[in-house]
Amino acid sequence: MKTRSGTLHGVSVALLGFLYLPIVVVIVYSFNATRHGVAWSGFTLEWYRALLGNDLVLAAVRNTLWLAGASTLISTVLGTLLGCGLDRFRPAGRRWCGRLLQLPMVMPDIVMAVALVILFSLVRRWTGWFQLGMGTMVLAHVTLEIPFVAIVVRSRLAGFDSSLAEAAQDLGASRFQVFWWITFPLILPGILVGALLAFTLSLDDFVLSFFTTGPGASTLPIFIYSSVKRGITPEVNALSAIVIAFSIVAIVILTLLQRRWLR
Amino acid sequence: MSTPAVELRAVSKRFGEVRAVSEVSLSVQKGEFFSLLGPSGCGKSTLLRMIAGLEWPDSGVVCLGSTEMHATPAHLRPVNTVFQSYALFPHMNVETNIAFGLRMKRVPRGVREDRVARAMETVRIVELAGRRPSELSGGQRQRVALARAIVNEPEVLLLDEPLGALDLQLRKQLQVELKSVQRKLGMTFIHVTHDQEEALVLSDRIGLMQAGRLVQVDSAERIYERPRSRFAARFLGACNLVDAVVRARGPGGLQVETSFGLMNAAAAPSLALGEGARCTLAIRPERVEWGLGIEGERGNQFSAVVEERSYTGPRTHIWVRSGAGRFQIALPSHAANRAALGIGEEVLWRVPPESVVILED
Amino acid sequence: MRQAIGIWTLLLWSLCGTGRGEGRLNLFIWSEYIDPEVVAEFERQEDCRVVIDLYEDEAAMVAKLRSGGGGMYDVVVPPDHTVPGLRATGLIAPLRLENIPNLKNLRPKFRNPPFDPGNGYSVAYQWGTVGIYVRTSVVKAGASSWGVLFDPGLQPSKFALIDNPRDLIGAALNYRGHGLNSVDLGQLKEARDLIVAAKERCVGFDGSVGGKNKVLSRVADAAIVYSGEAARGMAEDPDTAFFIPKEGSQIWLDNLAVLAGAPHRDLAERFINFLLDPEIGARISNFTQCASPNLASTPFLKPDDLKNPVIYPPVEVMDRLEFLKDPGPRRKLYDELWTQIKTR
Amino acid sequence: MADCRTTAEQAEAGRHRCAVAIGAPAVLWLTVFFLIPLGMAAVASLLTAGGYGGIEPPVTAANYLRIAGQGTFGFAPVYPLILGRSLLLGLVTTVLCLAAGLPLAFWIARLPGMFKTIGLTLVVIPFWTNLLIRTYAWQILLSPEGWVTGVARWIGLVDPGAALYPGMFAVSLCMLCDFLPFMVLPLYVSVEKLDASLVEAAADLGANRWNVFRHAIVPQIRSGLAAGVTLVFLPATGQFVIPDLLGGGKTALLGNLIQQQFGPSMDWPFGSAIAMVTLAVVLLGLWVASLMGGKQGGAELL
Repeated sequence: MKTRSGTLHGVSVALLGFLYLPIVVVIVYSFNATRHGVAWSGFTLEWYRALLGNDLVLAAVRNTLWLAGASTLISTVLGTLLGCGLDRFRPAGRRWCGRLLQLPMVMPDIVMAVALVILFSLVRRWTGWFQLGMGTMVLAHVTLEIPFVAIVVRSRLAGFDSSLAEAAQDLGASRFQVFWWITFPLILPGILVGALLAFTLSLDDFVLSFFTTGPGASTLPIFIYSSVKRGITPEVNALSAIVIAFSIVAIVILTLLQRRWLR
Repeated sequence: MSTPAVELRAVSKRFGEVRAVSEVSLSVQKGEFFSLLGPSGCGKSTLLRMIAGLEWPDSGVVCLGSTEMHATPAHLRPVNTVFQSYALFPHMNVETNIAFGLRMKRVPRGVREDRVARAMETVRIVELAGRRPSELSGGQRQRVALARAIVNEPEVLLLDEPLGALDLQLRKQLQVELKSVQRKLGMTFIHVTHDQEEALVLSDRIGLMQAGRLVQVDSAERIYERPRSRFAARFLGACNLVDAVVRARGPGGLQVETSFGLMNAAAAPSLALGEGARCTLAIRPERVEWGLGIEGERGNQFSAVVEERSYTGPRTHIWVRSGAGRFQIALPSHAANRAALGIGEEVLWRVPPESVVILED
Repeated sequence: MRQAIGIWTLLLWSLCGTGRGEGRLNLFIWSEYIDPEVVAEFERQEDCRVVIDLYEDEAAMVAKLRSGGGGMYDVVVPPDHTVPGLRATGLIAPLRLENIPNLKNLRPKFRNPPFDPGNGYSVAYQWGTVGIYVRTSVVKAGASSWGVLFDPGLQPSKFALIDNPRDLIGAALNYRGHGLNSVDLGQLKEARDLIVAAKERCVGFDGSVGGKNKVLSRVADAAIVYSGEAARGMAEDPDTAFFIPKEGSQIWLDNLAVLAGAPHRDLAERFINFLLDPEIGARISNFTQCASPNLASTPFLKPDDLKNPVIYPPVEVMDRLEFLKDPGPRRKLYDELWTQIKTR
Repeated sequence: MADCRTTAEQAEAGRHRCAVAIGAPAVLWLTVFFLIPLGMAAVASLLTAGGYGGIEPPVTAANYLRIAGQGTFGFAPVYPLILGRSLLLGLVTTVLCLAAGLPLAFWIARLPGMFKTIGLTLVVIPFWTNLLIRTYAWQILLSPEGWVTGVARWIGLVDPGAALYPGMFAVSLCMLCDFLPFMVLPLYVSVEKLDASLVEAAADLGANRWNVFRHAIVPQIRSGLAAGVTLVFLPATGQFVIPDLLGGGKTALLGNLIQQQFGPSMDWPFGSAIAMVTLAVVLLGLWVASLMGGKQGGAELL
């Protein structure tokens, strides 16, 4: 029995190590002085300095955050509303909406991306709308994010005691007041988790952005991808290390916050 | 007679194929403590929710005061509810919970604080003001829920099994307090419960419900002493139900024949039972007299054999067989002990005619 | 309802925010193909902002324009053989040559090219060749054939292929002794099989810049690159060399063109004129290490570059070079062939 | 009392209308930017590519025939091969993730209190870091001078100077690394709720370890298994970035094929046809998963 759990320990720690191998290697190599290739030739902060002076990177950071912020805002509003309304749909509507939400979550993003490209180019031909750029990227990202937000909010709502809403109504709160004073504060943690998920999805997305991007609307993943394609890696290492550091800090904060909320 | 606080006229509600409430008419007077009593699933909570506006009747009229309100949404009705689960808002402390209703009605801050303080005093929870509901015990939550409702000074306070989740001792204590709060405020209380004892203790009047119908509305005493149906007789405490056939009508009542023998019953004059009609008698066990003291009397007197006895503290229940029937008698325990009734002994028992109730079904 | 209005406002607002601001030039260009200093100077001179997006191969560029439409960018830099297609699909606009007086600076042979008579739609930017860039310590000296990539006997253990349909298929056709522009099914199949066989052993498909960097980082020891990349790479690492295979290869000419729906057409034409300035033109070539089509720039070019055979091949090499042509309707052959190559 | 009935109905209808009203913008959005585009792609897949790209009339099944192998260059089973390869790689990834995810999920679920949170956070961190970065990192790890290659060389698995990438091995390894958290998280949720006494009872009854797993554990974690498999298999099948960066053009999957058509090859109708095939695979996968996981199957991750 003892050896068996020992093996489990060993295997699991090794697997965790495996998960962290890429993260560690990127951070380590971001300090490598070699310009081309991966041979170690000394410690340097040169690449971080180069990043700060690189306008393309700064613009990509700005675009990425703007895109993530705007798409998160829209998808959180829409997704939350849908998550709230979904359980009060008629059964058939609920079933179909469930499927409509599930599909974008598991569908390879490239299918969604090319379908959007077709839509955009056809509509553009007739109306001139949907010039590729930030606008179309926001549209694409919102489409990806809505189902995630809606499902998170809905699951939070499932744990919501409906007698609270009735009690509030009974105490003189109109439907809107019930939502604003009772339902909303109670599902707020769920909404925030959904919004954070949406934000991360947007930061993480490469494929949708790649297909719907336009002039001057390059994001960090697009920048990283094209740099990797071109074989320019030291700056990418430094950039990736920064992105990873941000993600880790964000998750740790989120985990701590969530523990407090759940209490 | 002044306008009733609540009046229901032929109110019905069905959920799918289930008739939850059918054709209920009822009026509750101002200042009255009224209980809706019935087994679970009898429609009493639905009826209460229709008064609160949380359900809409399929048909019928709900009047609050003199206004028809069946189409008014819950938040515009001058009633408040204490929910069975209390439904305290977990993200607010006790004080904000209580102030919620006043805030929704935009009562000015100063007045609001005054009234909240008074309500907390009334239910004696002043020291809990800053706590969250999750930090309260069951009894404390119940008080908060009560305060949250009465602070709005509703015309009618609805209580949906308010004490159901508490243990027996606490329940008894809170029953007393609930009654005293109601007397102090002079508010109309409509209270839903499945606990007959609670209903008897608290209520001025009780409405007994069965399968969506209101079967009897009477004062607590009358509903216990004068049940109108087998259901009413059985639901409120133990009762002997005896099949009988009417043999004769006299000026003071009926003479009926039972499996024990002939029995006199003081029947209400309205009861239209002819000779030969079948009926059911209800006789409360504690109304039965027995033993030495009654020997000299005539009528309604039978002999029986003790079959079983059980001691329950203040009373001792004795089951006797008399003729073809089995019968329950409840005696104060001290009397039973004095009589030293052993199983198998023969005893005499008697029912005063005024204690024999002839049921309508 | 309020929410709905808010959402649609947001949506419209985000649709409008696609960068149609005045004083902004959207440039779509090959990576590492323009001196950032030159761009900065134009920004100063015109008090505008130049927004640059990059591509690694012209097929991707054309594809992006097809999906994004002619209003995406102001200036693009298509190679010779793509100009007719862009014209036919209405993606590029006729140039108003009166706005581009510096056109006169171009060498006569780069004016009025066969793919765009009279410079109606494009003007020359840079030219160069396609060849093999190798690490000399690994690839045997004297290798001078496409066989370095296609012949298992000559292949180094690590080599990269170019991620560009016409360039790669053209190389394979040349190796087999066919013309660059063959549309013969048999010849194309032959080229396809050659490439698919080579692909099994290669370290990947890369753009010209990527290929150069792979050789520099020793991930690959040979790669197909353009002459400009090779010249720059050789300056960085003397252990590398570039040659144009003896079977023949490609000469190319990249051009400046204005998109049909360009949001800033005047600025775009001023930009083109600016790039044709003798001194600016020289600075660009000094940066890209490609050959300059600008006659007036010659005095400003680095003398070493002018003598560099990698950048300006000697006449006998020039004789082996051929321009790609637009295959017209037959280009679907290339598309399908490329799909098969990449996905086999 | 007709007016009463209408009140009840009105209230019900009002509630429903309100729900529809607040749900409508999102549903509308998904319809306009998800369903309609998919419909357009479906239509496009039946049309013909123009000379310079574009979508042009004659309605044809040629694109689907081409997927089946019949193209301009005669019969060449490239595309069925890719479809097969995508499914195979999806399957391999799923099996690898299951093999690695199960022990990890059990291990985390059995950690005491505080460590459980830490363990879970450790799995979640890679899940939230950029997939592109993690994929690119494998380029470094598997290059000739990379750490993993170094270890492999030391063991004697590869020759000096050779690299472990590009190729199928690199792609599978990276897929495993990238998708493992998607498997562990839903599995963990199920394993956490696992009724330990049932497992112990089964072990007491003398069931051997495989039987305990098969009959006592699997039925209890079915919904987690279904969710994990769905979340790994379906996106893995359509992956585009990982084979693109680590496959060196040798391991094209459906995703790469689609990108190819909407990129350099500019054959949108053919690309749409492949997208439709991918969609069919996804729908089939969802259906299988819903059979597997009972009512809660599908993608109930969060």
